[in-house]
Amino acid sequence: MLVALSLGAVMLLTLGANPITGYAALIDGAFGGWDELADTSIKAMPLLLVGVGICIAFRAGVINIGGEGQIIAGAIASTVVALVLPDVSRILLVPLVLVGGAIGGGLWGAIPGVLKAYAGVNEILSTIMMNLVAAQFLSFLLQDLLTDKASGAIKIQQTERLSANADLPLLPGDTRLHLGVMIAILIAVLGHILLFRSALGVRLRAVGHNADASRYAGMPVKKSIVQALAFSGACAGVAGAVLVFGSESHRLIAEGGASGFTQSAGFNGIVAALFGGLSPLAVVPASFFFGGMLTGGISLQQELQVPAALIVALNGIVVLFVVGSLKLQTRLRSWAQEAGSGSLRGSESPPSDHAPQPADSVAISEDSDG
Amino acid sequence: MKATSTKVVASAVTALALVAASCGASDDAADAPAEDAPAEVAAEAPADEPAEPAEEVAEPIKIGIVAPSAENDLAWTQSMVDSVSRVAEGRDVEVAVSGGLFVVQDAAAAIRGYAEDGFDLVIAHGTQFGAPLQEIADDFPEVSFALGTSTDFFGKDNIYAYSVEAGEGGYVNGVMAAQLTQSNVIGVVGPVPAGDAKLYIDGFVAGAEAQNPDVEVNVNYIDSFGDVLLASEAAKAFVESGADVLTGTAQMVVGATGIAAEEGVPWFGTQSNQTDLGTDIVVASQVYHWEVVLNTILDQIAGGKLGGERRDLAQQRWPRDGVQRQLRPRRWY
Amino acid sequence: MNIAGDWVPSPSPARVRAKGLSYVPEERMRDGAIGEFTVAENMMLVDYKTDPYTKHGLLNRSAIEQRCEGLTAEYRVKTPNIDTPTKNLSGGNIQKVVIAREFSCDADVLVVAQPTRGVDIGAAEYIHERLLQQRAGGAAILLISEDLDEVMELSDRIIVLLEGEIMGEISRVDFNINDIGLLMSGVAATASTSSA
Amino acid sequence: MGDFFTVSVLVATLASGIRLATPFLLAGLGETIGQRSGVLNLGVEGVMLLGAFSAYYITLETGSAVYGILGAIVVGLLIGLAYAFITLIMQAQQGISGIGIYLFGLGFTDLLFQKNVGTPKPIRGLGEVNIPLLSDIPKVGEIFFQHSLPVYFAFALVPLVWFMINKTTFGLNIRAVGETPEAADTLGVSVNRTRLATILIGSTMASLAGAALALEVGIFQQNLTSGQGFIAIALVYFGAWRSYGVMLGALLFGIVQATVLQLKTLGIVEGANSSLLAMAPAVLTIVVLAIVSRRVAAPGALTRPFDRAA
Repeated sequence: MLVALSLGAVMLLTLGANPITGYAALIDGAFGGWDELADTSIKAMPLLLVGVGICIAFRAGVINIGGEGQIIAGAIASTVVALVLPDVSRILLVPLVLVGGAIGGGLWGAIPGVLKAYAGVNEILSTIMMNLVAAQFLSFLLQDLLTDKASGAIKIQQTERLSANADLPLLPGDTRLHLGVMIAILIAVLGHILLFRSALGVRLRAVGHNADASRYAGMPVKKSIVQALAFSGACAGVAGAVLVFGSESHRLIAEGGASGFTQSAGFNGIVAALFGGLSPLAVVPASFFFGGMLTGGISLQQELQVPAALIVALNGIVVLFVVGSLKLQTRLRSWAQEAGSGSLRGSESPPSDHAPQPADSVAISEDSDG
Repeated sequence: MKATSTKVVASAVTALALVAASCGASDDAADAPAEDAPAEVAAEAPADEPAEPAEEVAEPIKIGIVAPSAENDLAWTQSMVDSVSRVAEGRDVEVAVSGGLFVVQDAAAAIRGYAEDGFDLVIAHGTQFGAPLQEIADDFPEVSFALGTSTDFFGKDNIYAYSVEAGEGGYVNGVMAAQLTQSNVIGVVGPVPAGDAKLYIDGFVAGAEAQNPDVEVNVNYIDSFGDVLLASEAAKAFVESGADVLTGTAQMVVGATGIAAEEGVPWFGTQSNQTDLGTDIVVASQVYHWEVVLNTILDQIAGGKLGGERRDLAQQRWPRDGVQRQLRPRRWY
Repeated sequence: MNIAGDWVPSPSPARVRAKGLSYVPEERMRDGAIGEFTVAENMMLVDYKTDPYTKHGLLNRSAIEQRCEGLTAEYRVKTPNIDTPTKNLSGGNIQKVVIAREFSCDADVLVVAQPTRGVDIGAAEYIHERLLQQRAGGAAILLISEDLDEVMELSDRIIVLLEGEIMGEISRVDFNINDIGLLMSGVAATASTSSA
Repeated sequence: MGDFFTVSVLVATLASGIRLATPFLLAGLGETIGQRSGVLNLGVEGVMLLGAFSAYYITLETGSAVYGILGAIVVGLLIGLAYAFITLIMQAQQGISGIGIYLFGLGFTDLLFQKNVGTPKPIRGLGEVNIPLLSDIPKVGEIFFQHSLPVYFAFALVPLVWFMINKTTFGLNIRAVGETPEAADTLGVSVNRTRLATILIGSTMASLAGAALALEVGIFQQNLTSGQGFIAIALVYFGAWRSYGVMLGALLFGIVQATVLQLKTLGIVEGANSSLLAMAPAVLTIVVLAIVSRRVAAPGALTRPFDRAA
């Protein structure tokens, strides 16, 4: 981590910027005041939501690279809810659009789940493909069916201003912070309960660690895979809904391509989840950190004319260093343990050695559960 | 076929700019249109850096630009950055630019950021920024915002909507293109059928067809402002299907101009001066001289009017259906 | 498949277990236990979702702890505590975890494969003891083992399989290492064999 | 308006499809070799971007695309070394370190472009090389034998990669290491050395794929590859870890893309419907995989780090 940051400092230097002022601008832009903290939280939200979903999928041994598509599916579903039921009162419509997002993303996630469980399609492949399909579908919808009729001849790729009853209410305090933050944290807590405090979580994690043993223990492996991807997609789908109804535009906008809408949260969420050691509660600070990097990057650009792309590159380096040092940490820790200290607590143990290797995807043999 | 057209271009023109003049198009604007925009050749475009903050003089006007693509994209964003730096030559302004904000939510944050930092005018240079701007503008009644291209200021007192009659320069380009083509097939690479891109392309098609009814203008909206690869492949598809003149609009056309340069096919540019993309193929570029609009807006801000009207950049007025009046392209060489 | 008189169509581990069958797999680390899971989690791998361990879908930690502490003591699993990752335990203790789990579900039918392979003598004897207890409790036990002493010591009937075919069956009164040896080598024994 | 089913349009579409398939194919073949040895690299997209930028920038500065390609090769090797260090020596999780490489490539190339180039400056690509005689065959010549060098190179690699994997000792080592590294190790095959080699090959090919793209377009921009690297990975699964299968997948994507473009160019399909058409290859891939997946097995040790001590 420190190494990565010092590499970032070197990059700042070569760009002709003072690294100290650079990092100061970064930190100030990310955490320097209530408004900055609010912006950071808003950036962190989709990362957190996707990240919680990633925790669920990876823990169940399913590699979900489909966050992008699931966000879009959730956004579309929630937008349709708001378009169909614009007059429902606020107290109902807000939950409805969120649930709509969850269902949209959940279904989108369940498809690769079913394909993997019952047809043996590798989920890395299918989730990547589902991302492409979702992006094109969004583009299709926003070119005609869902476009803002008011924009007339200049057809902007966006929906009309969605019902004000679906706006995520702003939290008290004079910032842009809205209910989505609370929802994201709530879902992180729910994700934690699901994984570590529920019977379903035992099953998902068991399947993720060892599909064979789980099957011999009588667990339905295929069903678990579908459920894991559905839950994972549902979390990303809520992120999609939050991106629509928590945005300042309160519409679904695809101008500038699908990645403009998702803000690449489908990928960055994976990073946040790993930083949180695939533990939903730990993803909260992790996503907050990355949200801070992203908002800080924009202020870095504004104040020092250093392209915000630096932050993306830096994120990549941080990821490399962190995953690269996990093994080292585990070894150090096991030495320390052998030296005498007690054993680790179970599910709360530091996840680096406890989490499944996300890439150990569950293999399904022909004779698994029916 | 390729060889002949190359020669035609070489002898024709290298670079010239279509200059747009301003015309107050708002219903209440009674000011005389600044008709005589100089037909300057926009060759020098010192846009690599935003203007330096002006020397300590009393209260410079602070302008913030929020734009979707890079400041020097040789297209949409650069047209505004160049224009503002030209404004800065004659006025006491302080400029800050946030480019590359294709994520609407990031752009919204930047717009809000400038407003909070006490900027006098925040230019949201992208149609898609209209949605968040509508809501942001209410929070900063003392700040003036400009949104383009847009014909709608959403009834807000502090939003100027600006747009460009891109079809006019498009029409001129179309007329010229129709004279250049020998195969009578012209290809157009567009982003999405919206905004100034659509206006330009519609004008171009009208111009070409008015000049020569036999000309077939094929348009390909590639659904992306950013995908140069698709733009390049679209251009290639045009060339392969017989097109010997190309044009296109938005920042991804750099992919298409690469093909044009490789194949020696004449290219018509728009938004910014695109001569740099290929000195031997770019026949003409329509350049958006936003300063005409900006100066009016700045004057009005100085007079206390923060918005609530629409300002259009136009070449000359002609009936909006565009076809009636023939332009003689020779005038532009 | 027929379990305790019930016909199970297209048997899967889940369906078979629902009919009251427990299974101690041969490869305990691969099929029997999950190394990364804690001792407690592995002990709950089959019963995790039954009352009282799960209520309204949520795990009841105190009930689980109570049971696992009990099992750990009862089966003399040597572990620092029940939250230790199972892979940190010795092979014999992992086997005890699996056996504790499988024997504690009150199964009608127990399928036990190589229960003492790679297990130290003390633990093996203990496992034998528990097996006999299960029998005394009324469970039908199918013991699969290559250890002839183990088989002869524990079983009521021995069926010798060779390359998937039943070579013969011997009842306890007729146990004779030579006969078994002959059956294992593919020679049908003369004494009191009958194919089942 | 035009008719799609004319010979010249079909010929142009196929030629364009082959061109578009090239980056997929190069990157996909490289990834295939890596995965056969048990190494998943999800960072192909990032490596492609780095290769694309280095090829573009060096060509821009030196004026020679040859130097550009050489530069891309060097960059590919360097990234390969870094990735090998992280995954083989540090034994990092492969899927995730790939995401790290992706983010790094995405951000770093954007950064360098903005800082060192800024405004779009076109470069001269490699140009087409017409294969003598063959390119003169009507239609066929136009489809297959009037391309730039990377296109020929990519397609020539298909049988070469097949040969290497299936008919050489090195290929045997790769497969052994990818299926059961422990067994290979006891037989004296160095697992990590074999994997290092495949990672370097894969990374270099991904880098070349990016270079081919940049030289074809003649320009660089932020996220030039726009997801092609991820598709290339998917194509490895599509092709069931066989070079010919990967080629089939690459051609499928390339030709469908080219068809959509042609249909739009000719005004046959417009606007929104083209988005639906553009989904076709992805949907088709999923459907095909759903049908055939049961019959192919992934390399046994894919994504499993090898640690002799463990």
